[in-house]
Amino acid sequence: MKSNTLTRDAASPVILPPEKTLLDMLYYMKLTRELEFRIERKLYRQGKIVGGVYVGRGQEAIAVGSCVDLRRDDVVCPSHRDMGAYLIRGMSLRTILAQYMARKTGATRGKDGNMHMGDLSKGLIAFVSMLGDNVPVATGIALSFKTRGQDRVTLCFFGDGATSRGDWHEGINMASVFKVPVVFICNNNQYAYSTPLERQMAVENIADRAEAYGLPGEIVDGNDILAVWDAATRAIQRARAGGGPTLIECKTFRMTGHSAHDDAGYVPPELFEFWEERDPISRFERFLMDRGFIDKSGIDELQRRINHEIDEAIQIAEKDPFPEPEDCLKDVYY
Amino acid sequence: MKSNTLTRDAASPVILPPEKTLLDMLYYMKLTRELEFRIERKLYRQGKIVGGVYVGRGQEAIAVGSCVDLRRDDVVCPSHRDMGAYLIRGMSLRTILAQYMARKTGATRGKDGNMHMGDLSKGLIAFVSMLGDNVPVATGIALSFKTRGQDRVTLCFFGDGATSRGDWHEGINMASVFKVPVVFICNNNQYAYSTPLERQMAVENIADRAEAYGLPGEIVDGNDILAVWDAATRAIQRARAGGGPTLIECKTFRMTGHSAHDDAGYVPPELFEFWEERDPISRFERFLMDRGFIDKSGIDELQRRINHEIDEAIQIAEKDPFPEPEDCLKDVYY
Amino acid sequence: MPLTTYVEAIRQGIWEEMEKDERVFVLGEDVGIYGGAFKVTAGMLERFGEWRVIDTPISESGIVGTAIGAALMGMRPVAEMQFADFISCAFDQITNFAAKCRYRWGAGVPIVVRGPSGGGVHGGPFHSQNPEMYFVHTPGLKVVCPATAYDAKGLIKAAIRDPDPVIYFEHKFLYRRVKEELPSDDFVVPIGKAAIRRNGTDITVITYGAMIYIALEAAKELEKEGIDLHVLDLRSLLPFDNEAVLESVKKTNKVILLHEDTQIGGFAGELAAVISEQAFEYLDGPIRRITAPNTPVPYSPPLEEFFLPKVSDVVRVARELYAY
Amino acid sequence: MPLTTYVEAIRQGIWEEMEKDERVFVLGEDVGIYGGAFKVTAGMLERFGEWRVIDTPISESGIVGTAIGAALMGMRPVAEMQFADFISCAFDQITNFAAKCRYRWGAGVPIVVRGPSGGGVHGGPFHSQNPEMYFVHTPGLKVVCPATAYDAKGLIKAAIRDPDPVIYFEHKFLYRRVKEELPSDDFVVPIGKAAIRRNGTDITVITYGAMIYIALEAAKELEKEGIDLHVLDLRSLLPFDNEAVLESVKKTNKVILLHEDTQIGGFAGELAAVISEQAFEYLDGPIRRITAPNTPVPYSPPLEEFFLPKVSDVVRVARELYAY
Ligand SMILES: Cc1ncc(C[n+]2csc(CCOP(=O)(O)OP(=O)(O)O)c2C)c(N)n1
Ligand SMILES: Cc1ncc(C[n+]2csc(CCOP(=O)(O)OP(=O)(O)O)c2C)c(N)n1
Ligand SMILES: [Mg+2]
Ligand SMILES: [Mg+2]
Repeated sequence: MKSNTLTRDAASPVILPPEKTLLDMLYYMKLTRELEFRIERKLYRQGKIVGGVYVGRGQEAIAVGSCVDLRRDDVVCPSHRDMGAYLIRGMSLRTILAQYMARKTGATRGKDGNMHMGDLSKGLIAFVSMLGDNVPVATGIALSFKTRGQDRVTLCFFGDGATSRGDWHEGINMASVFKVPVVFICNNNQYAYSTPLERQMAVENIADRAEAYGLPGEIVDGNDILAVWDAATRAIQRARAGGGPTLIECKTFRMTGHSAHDDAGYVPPELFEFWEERDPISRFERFLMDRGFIDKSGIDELQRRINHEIDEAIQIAEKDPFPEPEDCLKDVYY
Repeated sequence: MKSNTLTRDAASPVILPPEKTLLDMLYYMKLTRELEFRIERKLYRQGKIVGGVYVGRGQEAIAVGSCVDLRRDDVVCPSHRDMGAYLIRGMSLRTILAQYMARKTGATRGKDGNMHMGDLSKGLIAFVSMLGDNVPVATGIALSFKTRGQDRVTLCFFGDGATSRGDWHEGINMASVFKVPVVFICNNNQYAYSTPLERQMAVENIADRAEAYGLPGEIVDGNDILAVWDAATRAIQRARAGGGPTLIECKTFRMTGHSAHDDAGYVPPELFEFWEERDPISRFERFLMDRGFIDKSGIDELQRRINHEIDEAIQIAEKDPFPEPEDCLKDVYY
Repeated sequence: MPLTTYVEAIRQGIWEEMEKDERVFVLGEDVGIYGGAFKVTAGMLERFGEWRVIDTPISESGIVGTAIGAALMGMRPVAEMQFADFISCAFDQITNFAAKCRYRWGAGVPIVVRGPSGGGVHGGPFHSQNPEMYFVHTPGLKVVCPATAYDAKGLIKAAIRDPDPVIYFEHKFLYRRVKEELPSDDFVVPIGKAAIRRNGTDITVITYGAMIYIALEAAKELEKEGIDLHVLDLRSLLPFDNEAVLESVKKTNKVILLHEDTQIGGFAGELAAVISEQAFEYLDGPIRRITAPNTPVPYSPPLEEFFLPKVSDVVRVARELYAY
Repeated sequence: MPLTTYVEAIRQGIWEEMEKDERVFVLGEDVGIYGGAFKVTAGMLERFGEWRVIDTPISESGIVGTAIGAALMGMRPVAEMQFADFISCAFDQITNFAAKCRYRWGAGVPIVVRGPSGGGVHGGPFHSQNPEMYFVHTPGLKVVCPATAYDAKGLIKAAIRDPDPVIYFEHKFLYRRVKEELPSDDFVVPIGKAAIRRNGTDITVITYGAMIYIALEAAKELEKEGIDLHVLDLRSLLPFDNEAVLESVKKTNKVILLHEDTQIGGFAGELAAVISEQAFEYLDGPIRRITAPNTPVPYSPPLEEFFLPKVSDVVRVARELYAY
């Protein structure tokens, strides 16, 4: 490791989360996987999705592991591969599916598409396409917690590629100077679209950048939900206690193309094979079975439940109305 | 030191530059000092300067020490406290003074003011006010050297405050990824206008940021011209040899207000006293006298020569014409 | 009662809102201990403390992004750009994040981004810009350009209370040159309402910012020759007072559009389109523009004087139009 | 001869300039191995190598700044914005560094910044923008918006050869929908010259980009009722062909200004000002604008369809104007 930043490699968790949390983790990861599968491989191909589709297959542990223990009044700033965050924060399947199908009942009432969803009542901030823009915004959210003496935290998500943006730099630096309660979570899936990490930066780890800002940087196996949970839990506690921001790098891999129309021909196939073996969901299922938290039939049952929930939501969302044309003019201002 | 970046503290130079260079260094530092003195304390107060004035008093060793050995075809991107760079690159006193007095004979023919001077034939790039914008530009200059197989280098100057800008981040990162021949030189004078370093960043040194980009960071005493020269020389050689960029942090202090109308009341007076004792010019004069390169009368003689050159240039520049009003419309396009 | 300068009016406006509403805070470069490069925030650090008067790193985009985040959480941030020119560095956060939140997902972003704009002080290309049109062209934002101390105070208060992002351009040439007696009560100037600065019958001059003084001076000169100017100060550009524009044109039937900003893509174009579409039949002469030319703002006094619209320009064009 | 698509025309134009002039190189996100998100640079990496086809980090401002530096050293960089919307992140470098170098210190910055703009593909607020006016309002830049494959090729070549910074907006809706036979010789389309797309006598429609097809379709419909549209394609917005605009207005005496960009501060305003000042006496009716409304670009098909100017809008307004 090239740096002496304090907590660099996450310890394996000493304390496991309670059983309910463990099962929630499994549920939300599997729900994410299935939902995105339906969106990308079914609905998109059936022409029912409007616009582009970006999924986080293989990266489900990151959003789920870091968000599962948040409080209601915490705030999450997801990015485009963090479906789990929306689900955990309580955005309904129907709202999400309607969003992807550009319906009036979607999270943005048809105004914006796919993952660009937000809901202040659920502590969910809708990101903009401009990568990294959510970093100073998350800093501002956390600043408002600090100046009002609230012990809330905010989680801010982005990919490896976004860390090259100027806004990322400005936002992280300000968070560290102001020492505000924000946890920055990078999904380092080693590609930005077709561009591999070494063409984006001359350092090995995103966490190597933390030192430049005087905040702790930590590297975790992003495909190990317990490792993510552990690192996030400690960073969240630190933030809540006034200890300032943390940067957590989750090593992972994008198990798809950049978007539904990209076949990822530029990715060496071995990489997919290597990471397929480290799939966060099957790994976690094995762990839970080994420890006796669930058995094979329980997993099948869970999958059936998820399928059913999604089936139902799709049926409803498909019947949901499109917005009225004139809605175009609404809500530019208060 | 918080980091393990390779060459962190500049060694005292093993080889001294040749005598001519030593005397050039003294000349240009003293010329800078006197010229800025005249501009800030005489001409400005006489109402002859148009617009604002920013000087680099106490920081003369940085531009002079790093630029003195450049080749004709190298390129310099100065910032607002690097008068020495303009002088060494051969911009005439009259051109500079005419610039400050907004005359047609100034470096920008009255189009822009004060330090915003450029001359491609002298390898001088005019900076824009937006701090940090010259960093990606310097990267592009160096990129063009690399892609054409030229062994030229570019030097890029900025202050501690500018390193908080997004453009700084993007430019440094790209320089390191592309491994282009640029040397980034930060004058860390510990203030950005009224804002002390600890309000700008949560790290102690600007050089601490280098590691985040995978380039060497080096800290030198910016008030010791030989230390600056030594570090710059090594970094320039490295760059010319294809070794990529370097970040050099020159610790120094701004011995004035931010600009001519700022009394720097926010700076603890002890700081001025502390740094006055480390004045780069008197230190270097003592060194040269100790080593027998010059004596007191030689220094006095040099000062007289400088005064005379400036007197003459002022006389000419004061008689130089203002631009014609209609010149306003010229040169927007080719 | 004492006279209040334009710059002091802005300071008072922010101060009063901070006293009244603890969600209001200011952030920016050198706004704290230094009180701002132009002293708009002088004394606030001492009064409100370092978490309501926040000195930031040099990160315009970060400053605006931070303001957006705080605003989403219910705060009312007032972000300073040390010079309005540097708002270019925050362009993306303003136009893509702040401007579009409400439309996209119903989230209000009640931020104010303010800073000194305009020329006349030999600030050169990077300390004299009039960046208003970059933001006027961005639905979701509001843009105001006060010209008097009263409006400066009333509009900064309205901007702070506004539920949407407001870009507030204060003209640095007016900071200490313009003063007036201000009422002691808590007044606001509504965003989107123009003000008639001079009632006249012959020709309407529609303008804003420092240029209203050029128009008024020209009016004085023209009065001697019997040409009676009507001077409309827009005060807000987005939204602007469409009705007041049409009314004034319908009254005088001749119109001069005057602004300090460069010509191409300037606000005069928008006004010309509105007038030539909605008041076409009332026009008794061509719509005349008087603006800065299409160049950056030059530095040297003779160049800058050439660049800025002048009283003599208005007088000349008004005479031509009168004779038309 | 085979038909060349609009997107292929751009690719050919860049390719040919790279073959001919080794100072020309491209840089941007995913332009190398991937050949660009829309394949504008496909095959170039293989042909020209990694130092003339440079994959960059996600750093729009850095990309443009890098291009500026290389251009100052005599190179001819062509920088891609993956979507034109992201040019917001490079706004400062473009408007303050690139645009002002020549004016300030006589240094040319021959860069091209290009990217896909425009709606119609349900891209939503951040993949459908028409950011041209932010740059049209910046003296020192040139802005072009080709509508045909011929112009796409001719203008990208002109842009690359231009000694000043050129912002080149290609309309993504046209990429594969528009094709034509292209001459095999080395042609350029001069920046600043409009093209008459249809000669007509009753009403002039001045437009650019994808909207010329809307105008032409409307013309076909109106023909049936005996209304004869004259369609002028500006091609360049900065500089624009003032003369062609005036000529066409003087010929038809009635004018519709049509663009896909939102209304307030849009290019139609500039045109309205020019026409109502310089061709006032020729106008036989109000100047009518047909533009997108003042909102972000919405995502859902019914909303986006409402947003975009339609053939029926042109038909309706033309009828009204004809009857005026
Ligand atoms: C400022 C900006 N530039 C370019 C893009 C286009 N774009 C969308 S996603 C993407 C790659 C993002 O890579 P990374 O941040 O690593 O996230 P990942 O997709 O790998 O999760 C790019 C280039 C964008 N959205 N924003
Ligand atoms: C983007 C931007 N924001 C703000 C300013 C106003 N400004 C000019 S110099 C300065 C302080 C610069 O500090 P530093 O970079 O440390 O350089 P120093 O003046 O100390 O040499 C500021 C804030 C600017 N020029 N550009
Ligand atoms: Mg990635
Ligand atoms: Mg400094």
